[in-house]
Parts: sequence; C-alpha cells; structure tokens
Amino acid sequence: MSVALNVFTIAAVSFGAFFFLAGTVGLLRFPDTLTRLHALTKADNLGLGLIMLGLLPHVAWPFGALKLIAVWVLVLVASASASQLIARKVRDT
Amino acid sequence: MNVELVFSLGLALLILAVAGFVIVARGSFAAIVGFVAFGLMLSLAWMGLSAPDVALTESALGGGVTGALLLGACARLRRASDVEETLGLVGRGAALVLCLGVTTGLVGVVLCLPDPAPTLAPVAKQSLASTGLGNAVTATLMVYRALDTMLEKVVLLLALVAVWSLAPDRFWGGRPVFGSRQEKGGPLSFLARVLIPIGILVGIYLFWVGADAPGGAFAGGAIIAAMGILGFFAGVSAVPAVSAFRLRVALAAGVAVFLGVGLAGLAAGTGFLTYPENFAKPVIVLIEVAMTLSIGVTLALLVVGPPGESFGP
Amino acid sequence: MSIATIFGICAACLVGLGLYGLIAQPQPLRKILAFNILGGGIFLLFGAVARRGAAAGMGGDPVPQALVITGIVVAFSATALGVAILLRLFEETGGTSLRDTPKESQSEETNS
Amino acid sequence: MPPEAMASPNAGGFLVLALALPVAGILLVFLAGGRYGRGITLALLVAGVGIASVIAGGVWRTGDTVTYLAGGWAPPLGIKLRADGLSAAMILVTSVVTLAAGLYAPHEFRVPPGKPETRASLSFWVLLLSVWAAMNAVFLGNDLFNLYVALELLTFAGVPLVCLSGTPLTLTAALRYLLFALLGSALYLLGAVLLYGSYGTLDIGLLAAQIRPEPALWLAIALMTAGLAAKTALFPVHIWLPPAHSGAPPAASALLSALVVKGSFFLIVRLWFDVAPRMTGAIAGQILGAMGAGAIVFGGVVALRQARLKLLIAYSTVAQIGYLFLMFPLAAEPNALAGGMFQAISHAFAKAAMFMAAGLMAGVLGHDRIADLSGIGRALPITVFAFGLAALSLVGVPPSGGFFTKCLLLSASFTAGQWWWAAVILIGGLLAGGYMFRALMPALTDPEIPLTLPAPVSRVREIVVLALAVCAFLVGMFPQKPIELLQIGRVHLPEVAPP
Repeated sequence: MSVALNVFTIAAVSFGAFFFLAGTVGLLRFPDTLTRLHALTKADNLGLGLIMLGLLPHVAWPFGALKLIAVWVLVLVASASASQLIARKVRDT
Repeated sequence: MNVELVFSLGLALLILAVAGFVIVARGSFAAIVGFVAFGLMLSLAWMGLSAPDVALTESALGGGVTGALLLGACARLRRASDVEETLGLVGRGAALVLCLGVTTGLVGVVLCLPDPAPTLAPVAKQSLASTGLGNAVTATLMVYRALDTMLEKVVLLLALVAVWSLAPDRFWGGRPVFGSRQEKGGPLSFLARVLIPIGILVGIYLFWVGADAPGGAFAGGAIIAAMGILGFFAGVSAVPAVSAFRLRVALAAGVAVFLGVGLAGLAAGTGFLTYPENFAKPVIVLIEVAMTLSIGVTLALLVVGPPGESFGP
Repeated sequence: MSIATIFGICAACLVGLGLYGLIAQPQPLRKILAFNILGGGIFLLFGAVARRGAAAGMGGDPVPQALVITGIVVAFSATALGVAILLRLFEETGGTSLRDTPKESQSEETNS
Repeated sequence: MPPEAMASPNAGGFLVLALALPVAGILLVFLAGGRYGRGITLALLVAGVGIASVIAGGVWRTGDTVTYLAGGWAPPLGIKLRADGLSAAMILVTSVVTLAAGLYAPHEFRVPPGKPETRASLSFWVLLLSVWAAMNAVFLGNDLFNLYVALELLTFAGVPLVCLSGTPLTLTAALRYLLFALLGSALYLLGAVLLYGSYGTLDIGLLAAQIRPEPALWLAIALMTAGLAAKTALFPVHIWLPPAHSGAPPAASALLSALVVKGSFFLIVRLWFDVAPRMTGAIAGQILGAMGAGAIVFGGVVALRQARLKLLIAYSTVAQIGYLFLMFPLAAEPNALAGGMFQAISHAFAKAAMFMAAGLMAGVLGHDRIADLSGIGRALPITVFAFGLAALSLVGVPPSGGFFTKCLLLSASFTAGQWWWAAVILIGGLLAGGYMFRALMPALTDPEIPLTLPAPVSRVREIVVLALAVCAFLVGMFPQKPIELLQIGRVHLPEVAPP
C-alpha cells in the first residue's frame, strides 16, 4: 500500500514539476504576451494541482489535506485574476 | 552529502544569483521583480533553518508587502527625469574591495564560530511552562523580551507618523490616494471580494495558532495588511482619512494595550510587563489581538502612503 | 558542512552584495533595494546562528528567531519611510537625485 | 512567575517610567490630535525632568547603578535596564534640553483656530516625544538588541524632523540622512549578530565577562563602531549632517544637533568602555582619534567659510563631534572619558541654544545671511547675548563647560604622552574662536537703517535660549560633582584571561 502511494506521489510530483518546466520554457520562448500568459497559467496551475495531488496522501486528514487544496484553489483564483488583468492591459494598449 | 544539504546549497546559490541580479539589473522594475523572488526564496531558506515563524513573516512582509510598496513607487517614479552620475571606476573598485573585505571577514567568522554553539534554547524551553505558551518564539516576543516588542511597535507607529508628515499641508486630514478607480467590477474587484474574507480569516488563524505553533501577531498582521492593500487598491474599501479618530484608535491599540498591561504590572507590584500568574496566557492573547489589529492597519497604511486628497466629500 | 554553515556563508555574501549596492548604486530607489538585500543577509546570518543553537528538542534557538521577526518589521518601516520621502521629492522636483539642489537661494526664502 | 521578578524595587521603577512616560505621550498626542500636543508634551516633560532627577539622585546617593529587569526576566533571556553615572547624567540633560525645545517650539507649530490639527503640529510633537523616548532607551538599555530598537526609534524620530518643512532641499537632506542612518544601524546589528553567535548573549554585562580577544570580537566591534560613527556624522562620513541640521526648523535642529547625534555616540562609548574595555587595541583608538581630529580641523575650516548662520552652526557641530572621539585613543586615562562626556553635555546645551537663537534671528530678519545680520544685536539683545555665551563655551573660554572639557582632554593627552591630541585641541579652539567671531561681529554692528521688528519676539523663547546658554556656561563652574557622578558604575574589570 505505502509503496503504491509513494509511487503515485513520485509520479504526480514529477509530472507537476514537468509542467512547471514547460510553463517556464513557454514563458521564455513564446512570441507575445498573450501566448506567454497562456503557457504560464495553464502549465503552472496544472503543475501545482499535480504536486498538490501527489502530496495529499502524506498529510494529516482532514485539515492538512484541506489546507493543501485551499492553497491550490487560492493560487488558481489569484493567477486567473492576475492574467485577466495583464491581458486587459495588453488589449487596451 | 545528503539530499537536504544539496537542496540547501542549490537554494543558497540561487538566492545569491537573484540578489546579484537585484543589485546590478539595469531597470528598477526588473530589480524589484527580482527582489520579490528573492524574498520568497529567502523564506524557503528560513524553512531550511527550522525557523517557520520567520519564514511566514518574511514571505508575507519581506517579499509580498515590501514588493507591493516598491512596485507602486517604481510606477510613480517612471517619469523621473534624472541624469544620474554613476560612481567612477575608482570609486566602484574601492567599494568592491571594501565589500569583499567585509564578506571575507564574515565568512571567516562564520567558519570559526564556537562549537558547540552557545544557545538560549534550553533556558527558553525551560521557562516556557510559566508563560502558558507552547511556541518559544512567541514566548520570546511576548514574554521574555516583551520590552523590545513594545518599543518596536512604537517604531512602527512612528514610521507611519513620519510617512504622514510628508503630505503637503493642504491635504492634511484627508485620505491617501491609492489604486485604480476605474477598475470597478473588473477582475481585481472580483479577486478582492473573494480573497479578502479568506485572507482575514487566515490572518486571524495565524495569530491564534501562534501561541503554540508557527505564526503569531506579526505574520497574521502582515496578511491582514495585504488584504487591506488589495481592498484599497481594488477600490472595494475606502482608505480611511488620517484624521479619523477610529483609525487613530486602531493604530494606537497595540502599543496602548501593551503599555497598559505593563504599567498595571508595575502598579500591582509584580513589575513592569509581568503577567498575572495563572492568567498569563489570556492577557498575552489580549495584547496580541490589539497588536495584530494595529500591525495590520499600520502596515497597510505604510504602503498606501501619506494623504493626498483634501478632507471632505 | 552543515545547513547553518551554507546559509551563513550565503548570508555573508548577501551582506557584501547589499553593501556594494548601497554604496555604488546612484538611484535612491536602488539604494533602498540594496539596503533590503543587506538586511536580508544580516537576518539570514542571525538565522544561521540560531540554527547552530538547536537544542532541547528545538530546531533552532528561538531568541534570535524572535529578534529577526522584530528586525524584519523595522526594515520594512524603514523602506516605507524611504519610499515616502522619495515620492515627495519627486513630486516637488520631478527628479529623485541625491545631489544638492543647485539653487542655494531657495532655502533662504523658506526660512522667512 | 520567574524568581527574579522582584528587582531593586526603589528607584528601578523610575527607569521604566523614563521609557513609559514618553511612549504614553506619543499615544496621547496621536489620539488627541496636534492641537493638544503642546499641553500634553509640556506636562509630561516637566514630569520627565522630575523622573530623571530621581534617577540621577538615586545613582548619586547610593553611588551605585540602578537596574531593573523588564518583565522580571534576567539576562541572557530577558532584558535589563541599567542606569550608571553616564546614563543618569545624560537622561537629565536630555530631559532639560527637550523641555527647552518644547517651550521654544509652540510658536512655529501653533494650530490655527477652527482647525482640529495641522500636519506639522501632530508630527512635531509626536517626533519630539519620540526623540525623548529613544534617547532614554539608548541611555538605559543594557542589551545590544534592545539598543538596536532604540537606535531605530531615534532614526525614525530624527529623519522626519529634518524635512518637516517639505522643501526639496530638506527632502534631499532627509533622504541622505536616512540612507546613512540605515546603513549605520544595519552594521550595528551585524556586529550584534556576530557577538551573539560567539557568546550567546546580548547583555552588556554578560558579554563583558565572556569576551575573548579573537577575530569575531574585533570584526563585530569594527562593524558596530563604523555604523555608529556614520550615524554620529564623524568625519569623513559627516556629509549628511550640515544640510540636514541646517534645514530643519530651529527647535528640530536643536534636538538633532544637541541630542540625536549623541545617541549613537553614546553606544560607541558603551561598546568601547563597557562591552570590550581594553580589548579594542591601541591602533583602533588612534584611528578613531584621528578621525575626530580630522573633524575638528575640517569642520572648523569649513565653518569659517559659511555665508549662512545655520550652516555655520551645523559645521560647528561637525567640528565639536570631533572632540567626543578624542577620548578613545586616551581610553586608559580616567580623565578622557570624563572629558568626552562633559563635551557631550556642554555641547548639548550650547548647540541647542545656538540653533534656537539663530531661529529667533532668522525669524526677525527673514534670512540668516551672516553678512546681513547687522543691527540684530540691538534688536534682540538677550538672544544675541545667549548666542555669544554659548559660543564662548564652544570656544572654551573659562569657566565654561567647553573650557573644562578641553582641560580634561588636554591633561589626559599629556599624561598619556600623546601630545598631538593637545595640538589638535588648541587648533580647534582657535578655529572655533574664528568662526564664532565671524558670526557675531556683523550682529553687533549698527546698520545704516535701524532695524524694525516685524513683530515682538516672545520673551519666553528668549529666556529659554538664555537659560540653555547659561547651563552650557555654568556646567564648567561646578565640575567636581558631575565628574563624580559620571564615574559611578564604571567597573574596571580585571583583564579577562581566555578560558
């Protein structure tokens, strides 16, 4: 059981880290602000979600898990709003 | 070398690289963005040093609120018309030699620090029982060295008076001008509406658990301040006028309660800043409530700046 | 080599970097940034000292940790004051130079 | 409760009051508003002079230090407050000078009828109380981090005082002052961190018993001294001082020049004489002394060339700070410490009187150009007399405080066989005589058109200035008692052998 959980954690966190890497490459290589934004938010939100998922089995239930999920949701809200603001700024100028 | 050491080494190198970037970057904006990243990585370093209380304060204040303050300043200074003469080559060389000397000396001292290291951890732990607290850092701030904490609250209040004193006379008594007015209903105000209640809850939670777990009035107050800044910036809540009496009370509450409790101890004969036996924890929590409020409001208003709008409608 | 030593040396380098920026950077805003790096280095050094003092089941000496929290708040206040002076200076003059304003006569009028 | 809770119950509580009173004043003024700033501050300052007298009396009577454990926690975990002879004398001087500034200032920071408060009124009274609180904290603190907080309190009180008027010139001066002050306190804190890392305590008494002559100690002392010297405006890091001190309102200039620079200086004294006595080495002392000598000569020469009175007084501060640092190369001589502290005290009175007198003159004339001061001696005889009296003390004419300072330092330098400091002291006296003569000469001449006062000058303000000048003059008349007071609590530790 614990071996399976560990394998799951390693896989999920690695995938998450890969998405972060992809997002960063996108940020650096994509041609304009909007596409960069797309790469960054998509990959980071997914990456963070995967890392959060991978860590879930290792924290105390229920409050530790709730805290982890809350972190992810809050980052989602913040990054969604921030990219909206940046996108609007791009559109308006 | 184990994994933790390798991770620490990598983090330390990264911190140095970012700090170097902050110092030498060409543009102020880039330097400030680098500084925010620096603050976040520094809080990771604090976790590595087993100092979660400091990590919380550093990430909230060192990176977050300071970053907001500096970015705001940078945006307003964009039109600054300066022809800055940089230090000459000789001057820069001299500065470099001086700084290298200081760093070398410090590295030498760090490597030669006594072993075993002198520490107050056992004394602090041993005295913890009489305070009713479980977190030794909070106990140090609120009990063992309460005088420092109280004076430091005075420093914070004084800093705000100092910032206010920079207002032009005609604006005195009015509200600071802050944030974008036209964004009403946009994503920013959405974010503010969603985040502020949660953030204030988190701030209160941090202060509350600070008695026994990492957290405390400083971390909690900093998060509440961040929520205030967001609310003011999004136009969701109005910046209070500097002459408003209720605002003054909220700002002075922390020092006032601290000083009041201290003087009560003096009057009762047990001594300045002593806490009543068996009731130590409730009294400390009372001080911390007032402190969290004052810290939150003061930090937020320090970022918002001096009044820039005449009093009245 | 321990974690405390690694971050201790890192802190020493941060102090040097911050000091250099504070001396060599001409713009006040950059000087304020450099001061924050310098402060971060000093606090980190204190943290390394605290880590070395881990004892009695605690991960570090709590006294320096508490002092660092106090110090961070003071450093922030200093930054806020510096920024406020800088912004007011900019409003008054349109610049942020630390050089003396050329018109010496200006100050005499303000005395009256 | 910890067992140490009951610590010296008699005068100890007054140490707490010396801190609590100004802090309470800050809160009261902040809540009540600038309109009530004057009343609250003056009432508290009168009480403060009383408290300072009780503390000084306690130290004097018992011939021993007064201590208090904040919260009942003994060092190294807790913080001890401690008043020895030096602190007793300094808190007394601070309360008197602050009271004088409080009596002098209301005319500039009056709240016009119909307005609840003005920016300047709230700021000034809060800042004045903060200077007072910070100075008391510096003098009574016995813990290096507690002293760091006190030092920062002093910075946050001093910097905004410089730019109360909000003109570009004062804003630049304040920004530069802030940067120097921040660098100074950062270096101080860095040194304190090294000391904690090496000895596990920040308490001055415990440190003194534990220190060993080793690189960590030397680096710590060097960093802290350098930082504090930058805050004290010791030559050659004095460049922030003249614009800052000359641009502030007169009452603020008086506080800054008379008191605030002495705060950081006092900490250097604590470091060299209490934390690490006889461990700082002869070369380090000579370097500090040389910087002091540089300040005396450079400040004097530049003061001679000033066209504006306030700048002249500010450069005179640069020069007078130099005398304070002559005690370090002569540290082995008991007269040196007394001479330096005497200088701190008599300069505090004299410089406060001069800045306030210059403020009154500038208020009448509308400018402070030295060349156009003629007639002011006839128009404001008391003020100009007070200015002259204070100037005589700085020059060192017997029996003034300045004369006595120079006597002590001269005798110390001769007994130590370091005659070169004596030469510097004499040159400094000549220079001071020169620039003070230059400032006073035009004021005593009659102009072609007799001066007419735009408004009568407040008699209270003139008397305050005169009282300060008389204090500066008189401290030299009865030197024996103050010197005995200054010696109380000087522990001459036996040489500490490395364990």
